[in-house]
Amino acid sequence: MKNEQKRKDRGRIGEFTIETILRFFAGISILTTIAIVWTLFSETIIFFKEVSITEFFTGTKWTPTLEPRHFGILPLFVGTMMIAIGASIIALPFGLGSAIYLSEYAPKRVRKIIKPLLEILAGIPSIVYGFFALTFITPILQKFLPQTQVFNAASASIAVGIMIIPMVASLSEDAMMAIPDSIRQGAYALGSTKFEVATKVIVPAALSGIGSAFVLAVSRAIGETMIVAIAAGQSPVLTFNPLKSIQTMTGFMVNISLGDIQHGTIEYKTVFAVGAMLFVITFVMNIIAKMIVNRYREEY
Amino acid sequence: MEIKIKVENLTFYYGNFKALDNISIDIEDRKITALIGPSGCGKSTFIRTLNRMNDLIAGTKVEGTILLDGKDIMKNEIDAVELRKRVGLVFQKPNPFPKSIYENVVYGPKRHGIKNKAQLDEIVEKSLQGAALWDEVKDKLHGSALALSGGQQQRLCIARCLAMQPEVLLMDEPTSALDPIATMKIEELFETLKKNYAIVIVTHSMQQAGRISDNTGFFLNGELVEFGQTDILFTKPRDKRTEDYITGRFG
Amino acid sequence: MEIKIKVENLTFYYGNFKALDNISIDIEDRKITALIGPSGCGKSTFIRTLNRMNDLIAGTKVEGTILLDGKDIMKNEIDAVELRKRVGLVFQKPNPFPKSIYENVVYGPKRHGIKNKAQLDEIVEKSLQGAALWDEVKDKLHGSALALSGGQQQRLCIARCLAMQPEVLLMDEPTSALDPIATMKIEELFETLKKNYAIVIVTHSMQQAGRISDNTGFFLNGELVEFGQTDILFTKPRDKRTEDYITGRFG
Amino acid sequence: MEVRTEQNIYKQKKSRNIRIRKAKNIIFYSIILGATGFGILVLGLLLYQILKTGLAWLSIDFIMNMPSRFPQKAGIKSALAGSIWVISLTALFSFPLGVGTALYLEEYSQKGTWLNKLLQLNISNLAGVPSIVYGMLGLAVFVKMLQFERSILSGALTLTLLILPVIIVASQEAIRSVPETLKQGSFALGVTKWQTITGVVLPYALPGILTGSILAISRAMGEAAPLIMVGAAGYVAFLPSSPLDSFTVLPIQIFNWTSRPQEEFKNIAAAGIIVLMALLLFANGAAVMLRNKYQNRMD
Amino acid sequence: GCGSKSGNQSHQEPAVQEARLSGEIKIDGSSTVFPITEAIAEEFIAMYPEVKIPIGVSGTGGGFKKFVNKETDISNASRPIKDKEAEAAKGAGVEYIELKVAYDGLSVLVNPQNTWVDSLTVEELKKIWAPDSTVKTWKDVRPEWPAEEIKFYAPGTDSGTFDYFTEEINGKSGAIRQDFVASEDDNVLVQGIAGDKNALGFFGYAYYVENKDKLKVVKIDNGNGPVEPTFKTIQDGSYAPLSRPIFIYVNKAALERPEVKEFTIFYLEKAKEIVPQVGYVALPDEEYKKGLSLVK
Ligand SMILES: Nc1ncnc2c1ncn2[C@@H]1O[C@H](COP(=O)(O)OP(=O)(O)OP(=O)(O)O)[C@@H](O)[C@H]1O
Ligand SMILES: Nc1ncnc2c1ncn2[C@@H]1O[C@H](COP(=O)(O)OP(=O)(O)OP(=O)(O)O)[C@@H](O)[C@H]1O
Ligand SMILES: [Mg+2]
Ligand SMILES: [Mg+2]
Ligand SMILES: O=P([O-])([O-])[O-]
Repeated sequence: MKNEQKRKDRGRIGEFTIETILRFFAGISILTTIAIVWTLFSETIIFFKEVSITEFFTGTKWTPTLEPRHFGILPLFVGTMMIAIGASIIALPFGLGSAIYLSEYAPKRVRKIIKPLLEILAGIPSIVYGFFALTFITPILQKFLPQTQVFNAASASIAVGIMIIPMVASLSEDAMMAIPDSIRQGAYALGSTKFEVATKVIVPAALSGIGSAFVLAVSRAIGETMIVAIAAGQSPVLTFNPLKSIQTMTGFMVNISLGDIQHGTIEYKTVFAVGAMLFVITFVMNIIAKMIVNRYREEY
Repeated sequence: MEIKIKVENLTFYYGNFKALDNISIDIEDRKITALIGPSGCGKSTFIRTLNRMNDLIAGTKVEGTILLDGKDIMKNEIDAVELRKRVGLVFQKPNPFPKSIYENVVYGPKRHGIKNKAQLDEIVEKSLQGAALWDEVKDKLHGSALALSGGQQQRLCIARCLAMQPEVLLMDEPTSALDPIATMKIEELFETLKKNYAIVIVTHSMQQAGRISDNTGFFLNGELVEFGQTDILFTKPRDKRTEDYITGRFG
Repeated sequence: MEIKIKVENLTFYYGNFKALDNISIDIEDRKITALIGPSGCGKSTFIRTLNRMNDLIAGTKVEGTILLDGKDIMKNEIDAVELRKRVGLVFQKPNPFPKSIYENVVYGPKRHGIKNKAQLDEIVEKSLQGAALWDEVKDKLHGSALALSGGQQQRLCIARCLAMQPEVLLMDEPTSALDPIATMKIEELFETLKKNYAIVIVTHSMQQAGRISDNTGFFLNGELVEFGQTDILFTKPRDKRTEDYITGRFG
Repeated sequence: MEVRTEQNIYKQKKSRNIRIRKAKNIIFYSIILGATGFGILVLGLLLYQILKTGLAWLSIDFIMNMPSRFPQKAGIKSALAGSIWVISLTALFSFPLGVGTALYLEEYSQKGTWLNKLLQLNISNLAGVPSIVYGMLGLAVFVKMLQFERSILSGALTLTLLILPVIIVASQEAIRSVPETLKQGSFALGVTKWQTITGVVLPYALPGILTGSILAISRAMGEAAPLIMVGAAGYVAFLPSSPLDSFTVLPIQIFNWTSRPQEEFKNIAAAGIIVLMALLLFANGAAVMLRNKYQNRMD
Repeated sequence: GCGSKSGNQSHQEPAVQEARLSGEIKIDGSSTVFPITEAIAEEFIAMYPEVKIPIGVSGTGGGFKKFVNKETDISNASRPIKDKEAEAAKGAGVEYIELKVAYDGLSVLVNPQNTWVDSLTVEELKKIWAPDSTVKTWKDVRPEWPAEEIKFYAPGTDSGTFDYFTEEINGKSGAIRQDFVASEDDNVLVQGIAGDKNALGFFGYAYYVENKDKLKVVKIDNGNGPVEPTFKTIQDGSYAPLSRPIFIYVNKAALERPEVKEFTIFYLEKAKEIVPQVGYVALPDEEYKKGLSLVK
């Protein structure tokens, strides 16, 4: 009895310790968040002491390192959006399609081979994708649309899209695989085709996981730097034409932060302002994505 | 006597394990066929082969023939989708979709092309009434099916199947989680349905088999020990093992 | 008469839906208490509050007191983990872990500190025998529990609970998927166990309640309509609704 | 008979309907097969291009040599060693941290509080923060504040922060997908929360957790920019011997080679990429195998 | 290597004596200078295997920041140190010497299909690239050229190359027209110009040398007739004004350490041989001698 009690106490202490450790782990994520927000926003505040907020948000010229300086972020914003939207148009359907194929159609053996293969795509360094875009995708685009510039948003966004396919595919596939088989069988027993089981039962039931996969992947697309730095051209011009060269927010940031800029200068602070802006954009995008997923999710 | 499903020399394996051994049986139209036997003897396995649900389990193997209205269902003379539409199955373990009650019931009809809202509403009401569930859930049709009690889930799955109006109903212990009154209602439903359909029910209640079925099959260790008219099987079983089982002297 | 669990004025809500309404009941030690009532009346909900499983469902609310050996389980006089160890529960819908049969049974004992292989082996054999499953699975102890038939899964879950040797056994329709013979064996087990334990079983079979229980409670729409000695309740029910229900005239 | 035809609302529609539905299924099947094929095709193309240019340069010498300005002598040894160091440490830090955080958020924390919601939102938001920002953070915190200098440790910690969101979010989803009935089954046996987590939750969620980790580690393996910021060198001709040593990694070395004017170095870069992918396969191999073991559909 | 015998000779001696040199020499800074320092380090290590020389590439500005913080012993720089940086160094008590190590020629390039442009005067360059430039087509530069729109390519706005070009041509670092395509990576610019008939751009000489088949170099006329960039014209200064010196900065305190001192001397002695190997132009001998005298 005494032993029993001891064991229980020890067990309870163990539980408590574990919870504390896990809480500590979660605390690190919170700290990271705070640190990043702090890193970005503290310099941003200084930035806005020197640059007018109106110019920043409404100006259409972005030349913070060139004389005469202009700080209108719209060109970068539009560039970023073009890349993100373009990449999503590629990655979401292809990724989800692959996920459905792997989870619902593919024989087990095929799945076991293809899934890791696709995941290799996620590990190829982004410079490789950058040059792939430049030397492979762009010439193809130019063949069909001769007005395509050598550096252009379209080919960069296609490359970014390809790079994030495995993220969408793999994570969505896991979400679908986790749906208990009895649910699937229930649907088949009602005379469903595979297509119907996949789209009407499995995908809705796995929507939360699929939504997360989308959000992670699109975030990655927005945050991607090297591909756009190489293939999209680094020209901060306000254009909605994806065949023209553009600059994204990340492209600008990598340019400055790996370049020869003195710390403390306005150029340097601009990096943080842009970073903070990017942070806000992804934040808003996440909120919207959450709302959409919650709206359509059928999980009870 | 019209034979709806003719099973001949059916043998079934899970991997190396022979779960059904050379079963031959005739399922008559407009009759209720009951399958009885101790737990683990192969009843569920058998009933699932009738609409090819076992195709979905990896590593299984079927031999023999199953004819639905004379057509071999295993040779793709009828394809699986159509087969399953015509031969409805209610699983032993309730498996409602993680959707609303309403969406569970209309799932099948919608897939099979019924779009009209009024028509769907009608199907929902009728099917739930048939499954003796309507009164309990009519106010929460758009609530989650997973928030139902065990017996309610079971009836929902019956309703989901009825909504398809299949020609053959396969029911794997459809009233196992139900109280006597709900059971009675479901049994009454079967009596009505059998005017048009062939019904196969797996049950572990000998009373139930005796009460409602026309024919009964007794399974034991994957074999069909005896099959025949219910009253005869229960009163004058030909096989010693059947007699032992129905008199409770078994094992 | 020794009271193991004393429930007083228990009211339970799923969100806004009142699933249990002011229940007071005494569960006696070394007795079998049966709970009956139509599907959806709150039996499972009630039994789950006794070991605080409902804590795990979001949006629920409990009021009232539940005393285990005089200690209030809701006020953390006993913590939930210990409570659940002492008060074992078998769910209505079998939920074996996606592990081997062996691992399912030793899951609890292992976590409560039993490491010795021989001892574990013994627990497995005893528990499975208790649940009348040993003979069927002794050759595939390391096969997946999910490859068992419905009734086998149900018995596995009983075995899994027995392996913990709880003081109180809560069984939610433990024999619903079992044939008469397996049912009989389980009932015999209960007869043995009740020498040491308090047992509560939910059943929709009035015969079963009559056969094995000492006390019976009749639930209806979340209310405990009547509670008392089984023979009296079945022969001289005080409440009209109880009478209607047990004579099948209900609804 | 009459009753039947009248009653059965599907009869007239049936055969046509089924044919259309099956056709839809076939079309859909072709589409998703195409989608998967597209991914594989691109991978094949990339691989082909890389192998075509790089394979000829790949040799034992290439792996065993230090970097050099002479293409024939250039090797990848120090970068490979650096990558192995950094990735091992990153995996060591990020896996427990990520899974632990996910467990805390899913199983322990009070859900629905605004703090929790905000945190949740922010974690997926962190995935969109460009890697250079993590570089800046790493420089400020690990290199400067904690005085780890420009070491492997600083690099690994920086990458840990970078990939944490992916591991956390993927693990959370996986943990959330564990059927409630299984968890309840475990709790009902009177086991503690942590025992339930290790006994039921983690085994079931493992495939998803591993996928997240595979993707995340792969990403970490290919990152150059944040490491350059925390001071990974472009040229290192010695093998690091402790986590506090200076280092370089494969993507930096590759980046370095691709940005040279000489054509040969582009080929060497391709050979470097082959090494990187091999390392990737190797590093993920164990995780992939473990995932295959656990990823059987469960009921 | 086909290094000069005398160069090798002069170092055989100390190698034997001081073969036990060890320690770590930390270097960071310009990506432009990186290949030279890397090559020197490679040779140095071959002789003194105990010495560790990690070389970072955080750009000239980034390098100076670390240099000022005493995180590095030597800083690569593709431009002279700026006043602000020098002040910071002073404030931190960092004394240093500046050593010129090579020339980098900037080449102005067009697409090989461009048959009309052969040379440009500095004036024309300025007209084209000025911040307020009105040049849109080739015709705007010289009337006889076609009226096709020019596409502009330039290195990243934060590279030393870009700074130098804008300063020399437009008179102010960073002053330039704003409708050009930029890339941090000169190889990417090569791709851009090679793929665009109406391209006009500039970047490091080495990248032109390696891609002669894809590009056409433009002669620059600084008033003394058009001059094509070659090793010779860059070294003797006749290719003007687009060749710039590049530097290393050595911390004086670190120079007290034998390995740093030996390395710096080695650098200057070997530069003449190694600089051309990595695509840059060596300085005239006197320049290296001047440097050596500073070190010794
Ligand atoms: N998670 C839940 N959320 C909301 N309502 C629920 C939930 N679970 C059960 N209910 C409702 O509570 C009532 C009681 O359910 P309970 O499961 O206790 O019934 P029961 O008596 O066990 O029925 P059965 O015999 O069918 O299992 C039912 O009306 C059911 O719909
Ligand atoms: N997926 C499977 N893989 C391997 N063996 C299985 C599988 N499913 C069932 N079995 C085995 O096949 C036999 C028959 O199972 P079946 O489910 O048909 O039994 P049953 O008659 O329906 O029993 P119950 O009344 O308990 O539901 C059992 O011994 C069972 O263990
Ligand atoms: Mg069964
Ligand atoms: Mg219940
Ligand atoms: O790296 P740079 O400073 O030479 O551009």
